[in-house]
Amino acid sequence: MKYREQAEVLRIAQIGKDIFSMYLQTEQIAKEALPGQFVSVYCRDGSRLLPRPISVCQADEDTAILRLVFRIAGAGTLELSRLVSGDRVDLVGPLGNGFPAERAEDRRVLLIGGGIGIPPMIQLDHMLDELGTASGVTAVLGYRDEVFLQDDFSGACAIATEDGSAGTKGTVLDAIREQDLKADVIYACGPIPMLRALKAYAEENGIECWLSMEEKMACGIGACLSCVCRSSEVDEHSQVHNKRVCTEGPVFRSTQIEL
Amino acid sequence: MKYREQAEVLRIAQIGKDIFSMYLQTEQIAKEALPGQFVSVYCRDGSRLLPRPISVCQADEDTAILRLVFRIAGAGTLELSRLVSGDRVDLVGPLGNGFPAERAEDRRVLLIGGGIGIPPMIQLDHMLDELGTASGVTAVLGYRDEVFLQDDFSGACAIATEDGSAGTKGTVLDAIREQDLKADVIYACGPIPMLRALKAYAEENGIECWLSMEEKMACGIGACLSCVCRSSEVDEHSQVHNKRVCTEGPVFRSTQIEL
Amino acid sequence: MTPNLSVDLCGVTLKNPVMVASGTFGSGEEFSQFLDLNRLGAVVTKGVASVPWPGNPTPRICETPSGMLNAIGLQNPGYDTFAKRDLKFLEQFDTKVVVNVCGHSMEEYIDCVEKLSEERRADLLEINISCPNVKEGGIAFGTSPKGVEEITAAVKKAAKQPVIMKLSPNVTDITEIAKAAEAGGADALSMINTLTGMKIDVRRRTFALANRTGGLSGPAIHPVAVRMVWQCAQAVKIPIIGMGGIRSAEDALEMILAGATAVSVGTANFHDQTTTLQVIDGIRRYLEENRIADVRELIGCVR
Amino acid sequence: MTPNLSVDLCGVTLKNPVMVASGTFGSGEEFSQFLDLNRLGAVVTKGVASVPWPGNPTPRICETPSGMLNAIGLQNPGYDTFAKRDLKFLEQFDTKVVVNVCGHSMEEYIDCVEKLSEERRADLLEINISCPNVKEGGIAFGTSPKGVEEITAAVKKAAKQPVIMKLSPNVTDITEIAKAAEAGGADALSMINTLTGMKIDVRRRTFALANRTGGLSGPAIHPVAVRMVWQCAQAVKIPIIGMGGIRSAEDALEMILAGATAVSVGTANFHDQTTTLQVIDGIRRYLEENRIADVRELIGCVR
Ligand SMILES: Cc1cc2nc3c(=O)[nH]c(=O)nc-3n(C[C@H](O)[C@H](O)[C@H](O)COP(=O)(O)OP(=O)(O)OC[C@H]3O[C@@H](n4cnc5c(N)ncnc54)[C@H](O)[C@@H]3O)c2cc1C
Ligand SMILES: Cc1cc2nc3c(=O)[nH]c(=O)nc-3n(C[C@H](O)[C@H](O)[C@H](O)COP(=O)(O)OP(=O)(O)OC[C@H]3O[C@@H](n4cnc5c(N)ncnc54)[C@H](O)[C@@H]3O)c2cc1C
Ligand SMILES: Cc1cc2nc3c(=O)[nH]c(=O)nc-3n(C[C@H](O)[C@H](O)[C@H](O)COP(=O)(O)O)c2cc1C
Ligand SMILES: Cc1cc2nc3c(=O)[nH]c(=O)nc-3n(C[C@H](O)[C@H](O)[C@H](O)COP(=O)(O)O)c2cc1C
Ligand code: FES
Ligand code: FES
Repeated sequence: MKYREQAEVLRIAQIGKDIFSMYLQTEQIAKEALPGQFVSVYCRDGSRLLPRPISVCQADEDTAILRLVFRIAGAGTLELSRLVSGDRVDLVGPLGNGFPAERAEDRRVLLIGGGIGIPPMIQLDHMLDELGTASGVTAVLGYRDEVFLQDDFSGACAIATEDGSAGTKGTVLDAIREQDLKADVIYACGPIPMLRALKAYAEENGIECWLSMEEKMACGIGACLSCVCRSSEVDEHSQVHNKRVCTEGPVFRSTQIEL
Repeated sequence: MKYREQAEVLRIAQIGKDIFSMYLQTEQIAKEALPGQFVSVYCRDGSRLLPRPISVCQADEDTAILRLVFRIAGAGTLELSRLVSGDRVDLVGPLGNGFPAERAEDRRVLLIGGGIGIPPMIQLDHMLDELGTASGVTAVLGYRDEVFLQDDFSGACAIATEDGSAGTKGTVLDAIREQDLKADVIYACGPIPMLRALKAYAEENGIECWLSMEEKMACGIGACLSCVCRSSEVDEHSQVHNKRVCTEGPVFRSTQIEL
Repeated sequence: MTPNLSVDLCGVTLKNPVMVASGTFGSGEEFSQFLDLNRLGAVVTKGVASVPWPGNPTPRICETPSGMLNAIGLQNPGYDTFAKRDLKFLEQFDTKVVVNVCGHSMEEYIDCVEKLSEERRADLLEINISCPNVKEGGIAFGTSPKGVEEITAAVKKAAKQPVIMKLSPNVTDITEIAKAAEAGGADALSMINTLTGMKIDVRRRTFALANRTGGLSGPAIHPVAVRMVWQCAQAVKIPIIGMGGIRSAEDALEMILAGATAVSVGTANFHDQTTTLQVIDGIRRYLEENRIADVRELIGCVR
Repeated sequence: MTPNLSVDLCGVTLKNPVMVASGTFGSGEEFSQFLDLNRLGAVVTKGVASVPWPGNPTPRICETPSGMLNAIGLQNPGYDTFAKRDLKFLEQFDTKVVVNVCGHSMEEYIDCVEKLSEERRADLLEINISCPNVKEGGIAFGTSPKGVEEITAAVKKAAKQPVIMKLSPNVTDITEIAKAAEAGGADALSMINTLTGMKIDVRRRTFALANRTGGLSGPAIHPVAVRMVWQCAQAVKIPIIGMGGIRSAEDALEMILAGATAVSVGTANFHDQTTTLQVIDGIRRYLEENRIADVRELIGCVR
């Protein structure tokens, strides 16, 4: 089910340069949100109509508390960063498909997050940790410079920074190679160049790979066809080579899509 | 001088149905604001660009605290009503000419306010009270039903209500007639029908009459020619029969304008 | 006294004058999780062509002040899937169905309209002649009176259902276009489609949309839409469906007072999925508060 | 390295590309209390005619989502007062002066332009052919290519200063109009004037503006303006002054990247009197951050 709710801001804190972590009291959304799903966050300013899609970072089934982590990218996220405890914010969610956690069973897993693509990997990490069915889970986190959120993962993380200020100097793939990390399945979220490199890496090495995509959204629920990405095969819903990121995605098997 | 300032909301309270009283800490505006002048209040919501002109209700020369009293008339004043202490609000002012208090010297004065036209009469009342040069000042306040702000005047007020729930049943003119109030000079602010009736009454009875006008404003400072009213003579600035309410007004001698 | 909200649109009775704008509501399925489609005057479907269209590359949309640009490029699954899946889905609801039709050429429009003529689940047809991707030397059918009259007449000949022509606002004189559609036999007009606009991404120094230009919609364009509805209401006798930036009952009432028989809510659905219901409830409240027995008394009453 | 901000507009050097839009800034006096006019690329004055005009009845304006409608009706004090008072006032500033000219008829335009031709304080003339109140059977000069070419040629003959033609966006194909102005000899184009719109006061069931229709301006129309500037930049060789909804350096840069040599800030002046200065500072910052030595490198670089 998808819900439209007015969630209350419980607390909000800056956790990095332009990066904010916000806890929201929802009614149903956090009870049902799966790792890799997202919510549409609406601005209060009347000149900004479209939703801001933000990934679920953590969602507590019992308390219905939702955690979002976001970077100030423009006027809308700037507005969100100025919310204070007690404010209310319109949300629609949970949206999209989420990562298929069941594919981790008995397999070596890499959770790969790049920059503001890291937040959704946290809920997946926690879920895999609870399930305990994977044969090893390693998070690989890529940053430009400043490291954030690595303590929110259940185990130690491999780190890569572009400027070399922490961990491997370079990309997440450099970290994977440097630490010789092996995987049977990869789950990843991050910027397009990272996803493109991972797709190539996974397909060359015969690794099953799940990528979370981004696209501009107007409806967020599958009605407007704004948010498509190119699919390898004709998509059943669209009858053309397009899949809706908000509905068939945001998570796709790397072989399903063209990047 | 006119100033653009970010004023801090000191306190805000509802004082009647849809009517709010707000105290703002200004830097210069309240130091220089005269009775009958107004300020342009800007909305924060990015979809509302134009200023909301609001009359100075009280202005403390020493503390630079400005009091505004406003009625929720639409989205902009609704937004203002939701401000809380500590919020900041963009103001430009003081604007317009204000009431010529010096015309009260040695004369019997009526201060006439109708509905949300009452707030500016308070500062004028206080000023005349301080000056002490008038030979008697009576405030006549007209309401639809609920009475507000009458305790803010320095003396007793004559009251008229449309529904008869307080004071004279009827208009301010009914109250003037009922109480047989005499005047040599009238200062008034309120809805157009009231101003029109007062203009006729004053001119018939040879009373000097100053009316505060309203018109939609875009610039508030005299540049855009949005806010004109019809003048009896060719206006010097416009070279036609138009006067700018924001600049030559909002206060006009009743004989200067057509209503 | 409960006021009457129902209106007649070319012989089809709508339970209220509030519909959705084509392309902003899919065929209703996605929105049915947020609102009861039975409450709508009509569902207007996303534009459909006789065969599937892939649409434009992404980014297809961007936000603008109180509005948005879109260049979806009329992606659609083609008539067959549309009929089997979307029209079938809509069958279960007690509302009217307006099928929006698009085409690259006269023949494609006619082909699709002919297919639809056997389709009893389509109550009305809305012909989108304001899409920028049609032949005829780059000028859309929708911007020359002659083109509009021709295509209207051709569609009318092929159609069994009443035909609504959807007009482009990107013209010097909308009344000429409206009169041409009326002359061609249109049963009603939908206006307005989007205003052509552009956004440039200053940081990347390129176009914000892959298609460069896109259609501007949302509250930003409401004043232009009201003006055009009002102008055309004075110029033609056929009913007008008003749209463009409607996001509240007040916005809808502006359209109705200007002369619209019905209204469509588009972009505002993206901001709040239940906008249509708020508009319907708000119109009812307005009628009650003003003691107006019938919404039809308001149509075109501001002249 | 301080980047160069100055641009050349028909042989007149502006210290930076930021001007104000006619009618939103008076002749600068009122705004001079809030900002230093010396910092502006140019002051563009409110439209002036040879004799005083009373303008329209009130209400003359209303607010709309991210914009406003105006129907001032070109109230102006007439040429003589304008020259004696407004041009005299502007003399003291180190900025360029663009005089915006309006008229009801060809003769009135020419009359005013002739008077101005002796006026050395007017650096450039901007001819407003997009105002709705002119003769010629109700169609403004500005919406037919033939009309535009004729009036441009006539004005050029009478003018001593470079002539900027100010175009209306209410046309099917703005490039045709731009080419007609170029063919008539225009030295530059200003675009866009306002989009015709209407607001209805639902409570009072009447028009919000006494004039019924008005011109839509402000951020709401920015995407339409950028599109038109971009289209015309591909279609003509003369410089373009871009305006319509500019409220930030980013908005101004969009115009410049789309092909504008200079920009004008209009409605945004009402929201913040110092918008022009913020735009100038923001453009400088953008150049510095992107290590661009000269703003002229940006003109039309998005194609
Ligand atoms: C499925 C999904 C999950 C996301 N999860 C997160 C997250 O957890 N944390 C986070 O910080 N960001 C996330 N993003 C990106 C986030 O949506 C954008 O940064 C945000 O919308 C920018 O809004 P703005 O108003 O600040 O920027 P502006 O650039 O001013 O936004 C203008 C418009 O563009 C849209 N837009 C801009 N950037 C993006 C983008 N990258 N993707 C989609 N739409 C965009 C905005 O929603 C808005 O409609 C996610 C995006 C998607 C699609
Ligand atoms: C000189 C002057 C002094 C005023 N003093 C006061 C005061 O002390 N207290 C008070 O409550 N009201 C006062 N008003 C009226 C006040 O400006 C309007 O009620 C307010 O602007 C409405 O804004 P809104 O967004 O709530 O309403 P909307 O109707 O949504 O406003 C839409 C637009 O119309 C303008 N507008 C609407 N009503 C008026 C109006 N009556 N006069 C001018 N512009 C209007 C708004 O400024 C805005 O631009 C004064 C008006 C003027 C001209
Ligand atoms: C994303 C999107 C897709 C659209 N697709 C169509 C379409 O397929 N056919 C059509 O006739 N109009 C289409 N339109 C135009 C709308 O139906 C409507 O005319 C326009 O958006 C103005 O209304 P609004 O401001 O309420 O959105 C589309 C608009 C948007 C925003
Ligand atoms: C109140 C007002 C008055 C205007 N008067 C004139 C005018 O006298 N002459 C003219 O050419 N344009 C006039 N315009 C149009 C502006 O110069 C400008 O082209 C238009 O408003 C778009 O720019 P903006 O969105 O930045 O305001 C006026 C606009 C407004 C809002
Ligand atoms: S955002 Fe509308 S279909 Fe995905
Ligand atoms: S509001 Fe602009 S002149 Fe008065």
